[in-house]
Amino acid sequence: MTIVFSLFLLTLLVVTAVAIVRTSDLFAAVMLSGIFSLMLAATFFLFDAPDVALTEAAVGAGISTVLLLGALSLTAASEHASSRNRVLALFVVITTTLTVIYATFDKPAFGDPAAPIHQHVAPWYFDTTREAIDIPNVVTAVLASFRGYDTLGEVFVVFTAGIGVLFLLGSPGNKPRKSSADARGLRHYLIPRMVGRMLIPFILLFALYVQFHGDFSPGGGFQAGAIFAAAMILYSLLEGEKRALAAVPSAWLHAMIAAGALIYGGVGVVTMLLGGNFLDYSVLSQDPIAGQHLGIILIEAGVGITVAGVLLSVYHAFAARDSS
Amino acid sequence: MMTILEHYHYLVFAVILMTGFYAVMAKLNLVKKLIGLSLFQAAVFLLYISMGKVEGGTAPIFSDLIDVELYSNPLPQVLILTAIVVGISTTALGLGIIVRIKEAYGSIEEHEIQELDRK
Amino acid sequence: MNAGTLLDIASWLLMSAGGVFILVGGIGALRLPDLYTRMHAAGVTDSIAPALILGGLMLQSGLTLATVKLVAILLFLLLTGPTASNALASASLLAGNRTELAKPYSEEDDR
Amino acid sequence: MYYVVGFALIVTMVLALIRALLGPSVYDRVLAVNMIGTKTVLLLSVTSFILGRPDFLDLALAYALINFIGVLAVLEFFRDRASDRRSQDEERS
Amino acid sequence: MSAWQAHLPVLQVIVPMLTAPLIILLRDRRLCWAATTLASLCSLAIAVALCIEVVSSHRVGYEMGSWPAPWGIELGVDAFSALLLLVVNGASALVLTGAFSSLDRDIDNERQPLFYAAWLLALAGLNGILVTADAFNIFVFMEISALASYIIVSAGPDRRVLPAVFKYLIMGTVGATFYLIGVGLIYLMTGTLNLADIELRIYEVADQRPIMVAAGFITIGLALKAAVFPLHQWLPNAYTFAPNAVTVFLAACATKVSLYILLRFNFYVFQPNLADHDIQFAYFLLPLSLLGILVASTVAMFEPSLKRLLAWSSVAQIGYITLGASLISIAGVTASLLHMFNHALAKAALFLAVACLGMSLRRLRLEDIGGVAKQMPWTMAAFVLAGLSLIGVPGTAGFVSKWYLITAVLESGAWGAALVAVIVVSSLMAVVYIWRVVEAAYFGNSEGEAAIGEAPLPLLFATWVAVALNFYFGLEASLPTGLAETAALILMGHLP
Repeated sequence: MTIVFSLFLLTLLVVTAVAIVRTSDLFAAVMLSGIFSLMLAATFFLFDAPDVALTEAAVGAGISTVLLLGALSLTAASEHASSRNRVLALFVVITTTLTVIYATFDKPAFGDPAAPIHQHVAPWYFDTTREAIDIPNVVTAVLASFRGYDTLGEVFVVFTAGIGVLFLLGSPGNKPRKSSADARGLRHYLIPRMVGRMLIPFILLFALYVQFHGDFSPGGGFQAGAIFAAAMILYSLLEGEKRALAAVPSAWLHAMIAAGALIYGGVGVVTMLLGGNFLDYSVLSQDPIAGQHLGIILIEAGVGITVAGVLLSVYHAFAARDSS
Repeated sequence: MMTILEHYHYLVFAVILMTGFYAVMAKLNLVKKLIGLSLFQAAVFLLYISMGKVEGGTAPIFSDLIDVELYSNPLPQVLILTAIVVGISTTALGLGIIVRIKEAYGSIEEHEIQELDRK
Repeated sequence: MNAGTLLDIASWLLMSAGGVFILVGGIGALRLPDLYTRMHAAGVTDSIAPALILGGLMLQSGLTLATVKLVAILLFLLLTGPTASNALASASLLAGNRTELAKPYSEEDDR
Repeated sequence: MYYVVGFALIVTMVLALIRALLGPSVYDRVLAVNMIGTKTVLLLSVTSFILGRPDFLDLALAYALINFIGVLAVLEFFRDRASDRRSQDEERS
Repeated sequence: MSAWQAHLPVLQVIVPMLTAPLIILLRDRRLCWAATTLASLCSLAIAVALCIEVVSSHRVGYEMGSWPAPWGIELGVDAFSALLLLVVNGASALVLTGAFSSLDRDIDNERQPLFYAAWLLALAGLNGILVTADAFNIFVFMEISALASYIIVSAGPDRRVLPAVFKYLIMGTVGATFYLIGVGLIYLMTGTLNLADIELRIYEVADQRPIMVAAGFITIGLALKAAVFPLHQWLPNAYTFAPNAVTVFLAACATKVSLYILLRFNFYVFQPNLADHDIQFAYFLLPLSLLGILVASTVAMFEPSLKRLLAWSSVAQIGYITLGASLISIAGVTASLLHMFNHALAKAALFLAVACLGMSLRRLRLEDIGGVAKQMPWTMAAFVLAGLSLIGVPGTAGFVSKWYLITAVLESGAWGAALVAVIVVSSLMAVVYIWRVVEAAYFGNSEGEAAIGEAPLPLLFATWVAVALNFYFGLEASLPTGLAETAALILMGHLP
């Protein structure tokens, strides 16, 4: 029955996507893409992917919207000309789509348990997670242990993006924000400020819960890092850039970015020194299962620290720039 | 009819992919291109996640509260977690470049930038 | 008629009432003439409707961890919904938008 | 019963989406986004009961807080724009 | 030592990768450069060690986290990866050794730690692609190297670098996403991500539409990233406006690694299993290669900017590489792989010479370098010798691969003579565009800027090392040819 919900949501997704491309108001496009992400996340939830849904909501609807708005406030609010090369683009796009649709009809039907994808590799993950890792969240097990090397790569993708934005926007020759009056945040909105202040500790607590409960329920380092960053962004919105940077100075953020990546890589190096293969957490402790638990907790912490550091640095890099 | 319903999510994937790709190719505004690019990537997320779903299954997290023994496939979810992170990283970097372009050229429209370069 | 059925009926009543409020609010947000009246309608879906629906769910789940989470969600929504509405309304007012229903009045009235 | 509520939520999401598409003012769009956010939170709560996994309610909580932060970020954006415009006006006058 | 030997494939990636976070904690720019160079040299040493192992045992495997493939991620280094590991790490180490002064001039002091970190990440990403045997893992490292490349390109001093890098970002991401779609479809039909396992299992579903479409998506996506004509639009400007040292690094290896994945998928995964895949692949690639060679060489002949001239020449040279591959014969693939190696040598030397010129001249158009050979004799001599290698004069590395290519083309049958004609014509075109530079530098009029001196010694040294390698591998080509031949046998399915 939930399939019917998903059909509706998918249709709404298409409508939203077309609207995003058609509107020439960039702000509306950003708002709509926030909506798009929320609905996409709800669809993921219906497709049994709560971890992905949480990430998509935190990243797509939260962080991405904030970053796009930050960039828009530095650039422009609307498009000038609509488009060019329309015929070529339409031709390429329609060809691509027809190819994709052409491929569709030999695909296994939606949700068919006999499809090869569910038969070949997947069952092993469930069995081995029960035997060798012993945590309930199989997604976390695959993410952190079976395919931990991918996740290491993922952390370094975030790391790269972080140093990239710092490299592009953190340079000298860019003027710091002009007046303190401008960087004051939403101070004159009394009610949001009071409510926000009250909520921030709970959001941080929730981030910690998502971080450390990720073995048992949807969540983990990436989601927790994004939520932590969101809480600090909220603080910065309410109290202004200056106070936020006083609470978490940018030097700390740099250190966080490097430290998280080093924790993750360091765990791998330690496992090598202890005689295992890279990222083989079993050697971290006498008991292989305890070793796996320890390794997963450590690397998830590394992921969380780097992600929170990068997202916050990127936010500050945009927010600290003068728009004129 | 049944095939269409069974493959509905693939069709949605194709259409969203097309919409995003069109924005990337035809739009001149750089922010719009980037939004189109993230739509393009979002479509791929949808492709992966929908192929991991098992009818009648539940999320791949063991729990005492449930009695089904049929779980959806965790692997596509892991891959997409990574891909989402890659997506936001690309968006962040792209936005950084756009801000610098705006500062250097005073415009974020591709044709205007090309005009300025030609001078 | 035992306690379980009673609870079920109560929760169903709550949830259907919530559903009705949601729909009413949605229609209002679409049909009403200007921002402030629409906000008024949307407020229904942000306050009473979640209370009813989540209340109904709480009755279903009984005294479990799920109920605690539901209470947390409800509290959060009840706190943030009106706050967001307030911020939105004041932002719109500051930007100079006036409701079409109120009598026309000039800037001097504020000072 | 859950389904009825779910459909009511989806219908309202459609209505709010139409509002977001129509606009006309940016504040209407923000309002619509906020509405869709709340509806998603409720939809998630309801579906986690339908799916029999009430342990996933954490997600709904996360959505609620992200939605809140999103709305505040948008308002900050407008304050920025408004103050920019005001300072430009002042410079001009 | 022997304990570490087993870890070589993973060390190849993590040595540069884990140095990057340490670099951004350093403040002093010289220290950053020294640490980066050291990491890159270590990485080169590991690549050499891997090469030695590969020569003796064909394939070095590594199970990440001790989880067996196909469930865990497997690394695997064979002759093909080893050849490119040498190219990538050699180019990075060589450039870094010489380029401190050049980079120091182009980039503000405060931003240098971030720049060097990005450089190492680009290197780690390229290495990661080369050593892994997992289709999705390739995507992850492709993105690391791509994002890091955007950063190091964006360090260019001209503002025109920004639109160029944005275009690079858009096209690179589209290419990577196409690849991801293709991998998704393959995964959907086979249920696995390990390349060897895909190869085994794809046979059963090879006639189904998603697989064919996946082959198309992967090929086009990677062709986009590899700048195969006509998908090369991002390349000339990105190379032209990047800092000179970055251009050397990217021109030597970035597109070649994309070609590596392209060839690996098409030969190793698809070709043995998909009916007619070889013919379709050849029909797709052969005309594009020929067009690319001719069009790009023609553009290079009329291009006024020195760096863009060489960038267009790169597009043409990519055409040679794909031409060899599209012959679908062992000789053709050998020529193609050998040309990857030799072209990297020639282009690295040429761009290093350009970097030397860039130390003394502010603008690098042909009219600006008039008469510069008098002030910078060593630099221009290096440029001329490297140019000879690019043209393919006997005794240079460029000659070896062109010889292999012509032999392979002649073997390919009826069209052979026509293809040879194209190669000869385009070599003549290369003579023309290299000559234009030489003519300007030796016989042009020097305007103003009288008192310019020779480039700094380290940079000149690196340039001459690159030139010397061009001649060494032109006379003693057994190492690259040996690796390329083994790799071709692997790709054509004659070796496990």
